[in-house]
Amino acid sequence: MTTTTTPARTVETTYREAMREAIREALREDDRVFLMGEDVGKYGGCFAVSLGLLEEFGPERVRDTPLSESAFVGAGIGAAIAGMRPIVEIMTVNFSLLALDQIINNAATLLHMSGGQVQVPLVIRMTTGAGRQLAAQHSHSLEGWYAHIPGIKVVAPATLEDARGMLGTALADPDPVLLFEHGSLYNMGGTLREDAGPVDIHRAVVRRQGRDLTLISYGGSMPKTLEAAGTLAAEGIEAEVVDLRSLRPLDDETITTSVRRTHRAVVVDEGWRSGSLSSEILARITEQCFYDLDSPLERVCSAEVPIPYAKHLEDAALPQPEAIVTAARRVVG
Amino acid sequence: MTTTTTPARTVETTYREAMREAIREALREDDRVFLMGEDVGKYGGCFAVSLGLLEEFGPERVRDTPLSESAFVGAGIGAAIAGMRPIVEIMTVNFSLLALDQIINNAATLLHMSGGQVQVPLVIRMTTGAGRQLAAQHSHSLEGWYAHIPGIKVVAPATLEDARGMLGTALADPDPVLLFEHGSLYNMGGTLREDAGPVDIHRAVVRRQGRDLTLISYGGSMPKTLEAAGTLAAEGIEAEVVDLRSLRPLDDETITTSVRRTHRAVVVDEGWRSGSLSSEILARITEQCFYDLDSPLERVCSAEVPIPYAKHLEDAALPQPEAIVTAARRVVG
Amino acid sequence: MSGPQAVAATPTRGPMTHRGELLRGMTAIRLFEERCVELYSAGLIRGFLHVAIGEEAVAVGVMQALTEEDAVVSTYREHGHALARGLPMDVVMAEMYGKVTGCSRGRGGSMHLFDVSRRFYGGNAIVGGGLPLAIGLGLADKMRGRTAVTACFFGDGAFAEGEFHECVNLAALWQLPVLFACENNLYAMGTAIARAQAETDLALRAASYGIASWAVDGMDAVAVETSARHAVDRIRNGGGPCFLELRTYRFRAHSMYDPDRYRDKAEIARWRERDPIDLLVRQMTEDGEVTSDDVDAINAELNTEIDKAVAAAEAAPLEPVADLARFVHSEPEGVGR
Amino acid sequence: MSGPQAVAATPTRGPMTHRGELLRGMTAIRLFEERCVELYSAGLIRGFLHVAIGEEAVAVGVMQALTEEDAVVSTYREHGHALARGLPMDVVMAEMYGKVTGCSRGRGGSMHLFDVSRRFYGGNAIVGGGLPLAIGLGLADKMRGRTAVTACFFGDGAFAEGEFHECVNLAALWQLPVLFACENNLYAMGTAIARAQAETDLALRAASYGIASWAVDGMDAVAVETSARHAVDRIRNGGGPCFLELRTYRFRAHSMYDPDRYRDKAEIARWRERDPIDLLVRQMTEDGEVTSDDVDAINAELNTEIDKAVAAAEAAPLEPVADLARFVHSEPEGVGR
Ligand SMILES: Cc1ncc(C[n+]2csc(CCOP(=O)(O)OP(=O)(O)O)c2C)c(N)n1
Ligand SMILES: Cc1ncc(C[n+]2csc(CCOP(=O)(O)OP(=O)(O)O)c2C)c(N)n1
Ligand SMILES: [Mg+2]
Ligand SMILES: [Mg+2]
Repeated sequence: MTTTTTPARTVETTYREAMREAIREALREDDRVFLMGEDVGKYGGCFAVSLGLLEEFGPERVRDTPLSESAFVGAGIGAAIAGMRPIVEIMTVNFSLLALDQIINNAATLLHMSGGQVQVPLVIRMTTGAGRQLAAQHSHSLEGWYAHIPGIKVVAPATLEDARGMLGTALADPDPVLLFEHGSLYNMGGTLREDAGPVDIHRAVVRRQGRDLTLISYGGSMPKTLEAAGTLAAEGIEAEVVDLRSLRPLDDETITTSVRRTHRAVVVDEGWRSGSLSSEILARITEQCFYDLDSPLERVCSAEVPIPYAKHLEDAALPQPEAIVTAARRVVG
Repeated sequence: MTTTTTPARTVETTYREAMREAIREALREDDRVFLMGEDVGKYGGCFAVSLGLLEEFGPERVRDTPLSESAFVGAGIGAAIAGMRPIVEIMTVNFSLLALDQIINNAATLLHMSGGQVQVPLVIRMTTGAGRQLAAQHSHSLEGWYAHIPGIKVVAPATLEDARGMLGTALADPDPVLLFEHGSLYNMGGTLREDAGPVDIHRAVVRRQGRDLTLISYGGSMPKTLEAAGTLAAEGIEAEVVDLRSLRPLDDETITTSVRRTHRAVVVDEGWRSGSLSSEILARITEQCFYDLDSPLERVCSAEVPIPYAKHLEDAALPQPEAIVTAARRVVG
Repeated sequence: MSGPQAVAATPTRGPMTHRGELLRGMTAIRLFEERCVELYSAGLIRGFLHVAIGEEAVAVGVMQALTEEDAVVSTYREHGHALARGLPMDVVMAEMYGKVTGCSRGRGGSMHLFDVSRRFYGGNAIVGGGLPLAIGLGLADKMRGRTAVTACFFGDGAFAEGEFHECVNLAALWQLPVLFACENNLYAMGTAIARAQAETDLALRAASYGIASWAVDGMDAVAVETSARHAVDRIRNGGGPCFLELRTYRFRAHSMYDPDRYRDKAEIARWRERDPIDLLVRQMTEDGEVTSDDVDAINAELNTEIDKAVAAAEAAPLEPVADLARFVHSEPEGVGR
Repeated sequence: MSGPQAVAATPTRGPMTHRGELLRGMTAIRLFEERCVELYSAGLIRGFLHVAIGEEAVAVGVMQALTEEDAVVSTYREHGHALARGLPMDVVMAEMYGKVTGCSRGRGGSMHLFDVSRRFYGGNAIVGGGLPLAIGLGLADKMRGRTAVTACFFGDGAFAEGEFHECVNLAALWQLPVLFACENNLYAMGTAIARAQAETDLALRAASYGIASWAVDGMDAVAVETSARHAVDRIRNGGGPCFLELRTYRFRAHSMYDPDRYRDKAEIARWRERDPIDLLVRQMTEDGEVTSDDVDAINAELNTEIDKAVAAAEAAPLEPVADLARFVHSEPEGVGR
């Protein structure tokens, strides 16, 4: 459904509002669903995503928590085990490190370790990414890092449609799903079908067709990647742009189908280069498309430094359209 | 020095004793050094590595801590900042998740974030790996995952010489170093030069020469990899075996030099396959040796499941010599 | 599974007094774990094995206060909790053997016994790791208007973990139906409590969160049951969480790997004089409630049950290797729950 | 940098009474932060900006008790702590501008002010993240036999983090020379303390770890100084860690992003009546210790200093992009320390 084109009534909205609508719908339609996290209620969410929901659904279902990441994430796991459908919001991925033990050793592990008995139908939402001069401790892009862990699914909406539609599907999943919202996308505006609803969370999608090379990205780097594709088109280089959407599992088929046609690929990932999601994608392409490749694969990632505050340094540390264009030119050669 | 061959008086020892000797030497030679962690003192270390050191150096310098991973790891960071040279032992990598915020947001970040002012000369030791039927929560192999983080160094001794020599060098480093000891190696016995001392912690080493393909591994998977190389040799396949030793930074030169000669490579990594260190190595080889490769790269990693208790299932989940041999045959094939 | 069932998995021979049930329950755990130790030494049980020999009164006493609707979250030292909760010996023993007939299909082993049908949410091998789960179970029960109570077992060592602080505060703040059952056996592996806790009066510390909190003699099954019932009633009636410090002692080493160098033999001997099983037998004998014949009969019957469980475990099949990746994610039809 | 220097970076005009120094120190912070707010609105300062307007008495009062050998660990709301510790306005302002002349070379910004030469170990943007560092600094000082004290600032919200529990226990257990300076401004972002803490008497809670602990009026600089000196003397003399609950209030929103929907305007107004600067001026005026002319002069002088700092920051160079990767690891010769 993410690529539907049938004409339909549309509304003007933003990524933030689309997320809020998704949460509101979930709270309305299933009384097992509740939203829990720091300042999701009275404050309205640190990025105003849940603004107004406390007033609409009350403090039981839009539940403010103390600063106790490990406890409230683990509480979400326990509540899910007991039949609820919690949406746990961790303000940002930076603070999720304090809850990582609960995510890896419980959420991701309980079902398998219990021989299939203990299901954890939990959704954990968090903001991720850099680009707003928040400095080293507030600029991590660790969604690709989380994608290393078996037992969880990891998704990253990059469009209004996905912001509106991924949460519902994640909540319907019987297992834990981590949903990463890039901070730079909240204000992204656009039109959305009025009847926009759940979308699949396992397929990658081609956002732009092209024959010369494949640009693979996701989440907050999609706008930059599409901008680069535009620039390349002006030079006569037709880049195909793949939006991964799901970081775990990865949709190998969509990736390899495109690369087998273009024979060239550049992966764009805001994570630090070494051991990033981009590494895994390069590895899979090499394993699966070795004989289809016409040139070395490339990646455009964040510099391997804690992200600095100063704008010029932060810009230099993050993937930028120019760097994507340059890498694309190299592989097309 | 790790590849020295000059004859010299040697002693019979084990990996465990070599680690202990390294710690003892550090405590003897530098009064800024102290060992801190759960049960490192009175208990003698959960794997008996520090047995006897409390008696020799006293409770101030062989310091037992409560079960407070975040606090004592962070305390090690603070003590390092204030001029000490702490060796913090986290019993196993599984529990390090509780201290991850301190490691990533402080240890790895303070120097850069402070514009070069705050140095953290800290060594964090932890046991890693599966293979002893300890089940999902006690069988993580996350050293490759840690290698994603800029600002720290990650090393994994696989030999007696490195067990004896890496710690001293790590302590001499002005920045944080994580040292991973695979639980299956502690009882590994052998001979060591009596005068064995510090070794470099930035170079990979060729442990076995070969011309047909390169097997790349490290830490607890080295014995399995060398065993596989032996089996292959019996079949007339000469595998070169590279021991990474340093997982961050990676020694690209040693890796690419070997692969450029053999034109084929298999990476063996106990980490879960997706987004593992093996992905990064495949990515780098593809980026740097694309035109030198004669066949697709392969990896032998852990199955993407929480590691189960039952022996037959655990064995099936982990890299085994047979799987390495099979993969090697395929790429040489 | 209230009353008898909660004490032991098999029907007991003839009517038994309640103290008799407690005795039987503790003996079942004792004999089961002593057998596990033998089987471990024989290499038939592997991995880590943590027995609670000496701490049986805690498991059996606390479990008396719980009903079927209640939930239990445990640690890696949980054979006793599991058996007292009513898990049959054979599925537990099969789990120790790593067989597919085990309560976790052999995937969990000694540290990860699960039985969702009994709301036994498992062994957790991360110290303190079960506490947040218990908070969540209690939160769900409260939000759904159920009267269930969640009992969370953890040790004195776990008290030092940040998660403990976060969870007690959350439970107290939200008035969750959670029983914090702290098994204070005075040691966290080799670390004596005084070398880990600035304030060793754990019940006092817990009270500072504004919750009902007290300590009880964890070697006296009757006293434990009385305290637990008091706490659980209070919680069930909306009194908010309670903290129970169960003062006990493990007679054996921390695990089969532990040479137990850190404890004074005399200290262990002193505590062995307070063996919870001997203690109860003495009390019951004085009151003419049990004879040595009865005791022998109980032991014999339980040993037979254990023999059966071992034989069944030996004979049981292994999970096919082909199923390794099952349950990383739920299967379409949905499993368990 | 004891006494005057600790209060403000530049020499003061003529001799001043100690209360005059406190007044000057608080005014410096107030005016500096008000300027930062303007500069932020003008887009010249970016990222997150958390001002402590209303909380100046805490920073200035506590810092009086510290000497050069002592260490300070702070939060993301640390401009006041930094200035009171003696960091010059110009290097702090340059940092806000992201210039290489900033105290963190522009890499840190508002939330990460560092000055190792003054043992100011920074702004930390992870709530509670500085506590373990403070424990370690104290541990090192104690192991080296130094008499230094480490003061760690953190908020009421941080009190709920597990790290707080772990760190206070560790400090108490090891009797470390650490002052836990808890800035209780009643809110953690939009969450009022009563909605986050089961027991809102934080000093009482901290006392349960067996350490000296008390609360003080955080709007009264003199009272804060007295309490801090008492605590620091006690710690320095081997009395072990102390916990100081500084009851204060932030007059402005949590950050420049915060619309402050969660606080009652009347509540804010009530607290503004207790403005620490006005309070001290009133006291001093009553005692004829200061005139409105003096106050005007102080403000004028400080504004000039701020103007200079801003001008310098504007004019200062940026770190060359080529140096982006510097300081990920130490440079051969070793930097700082
Ligand atoms: C987070 C964590 N740290 C360390 C360990 C290793 N470990 C296992 S049990 C244990 C001691 C726990 O003591 P306590 O909580 O008192 O429980 P007891 O074993 O005495 O029943 C330790 C340190 C662990 N499993 N998890
Ligand atoms: C671990 C962590 N969780 C959440 C946040 C987001 N956050 C920043 S400040 C803050 C409130 C902290 O309140 P408090 O400790 O009282 O300090 P105050 O801001 O009132 O000075 C929150 C939730 C964070 N920075 N770190
Ligand atoms: Mg214990
Ligand atoms: Mg506050």
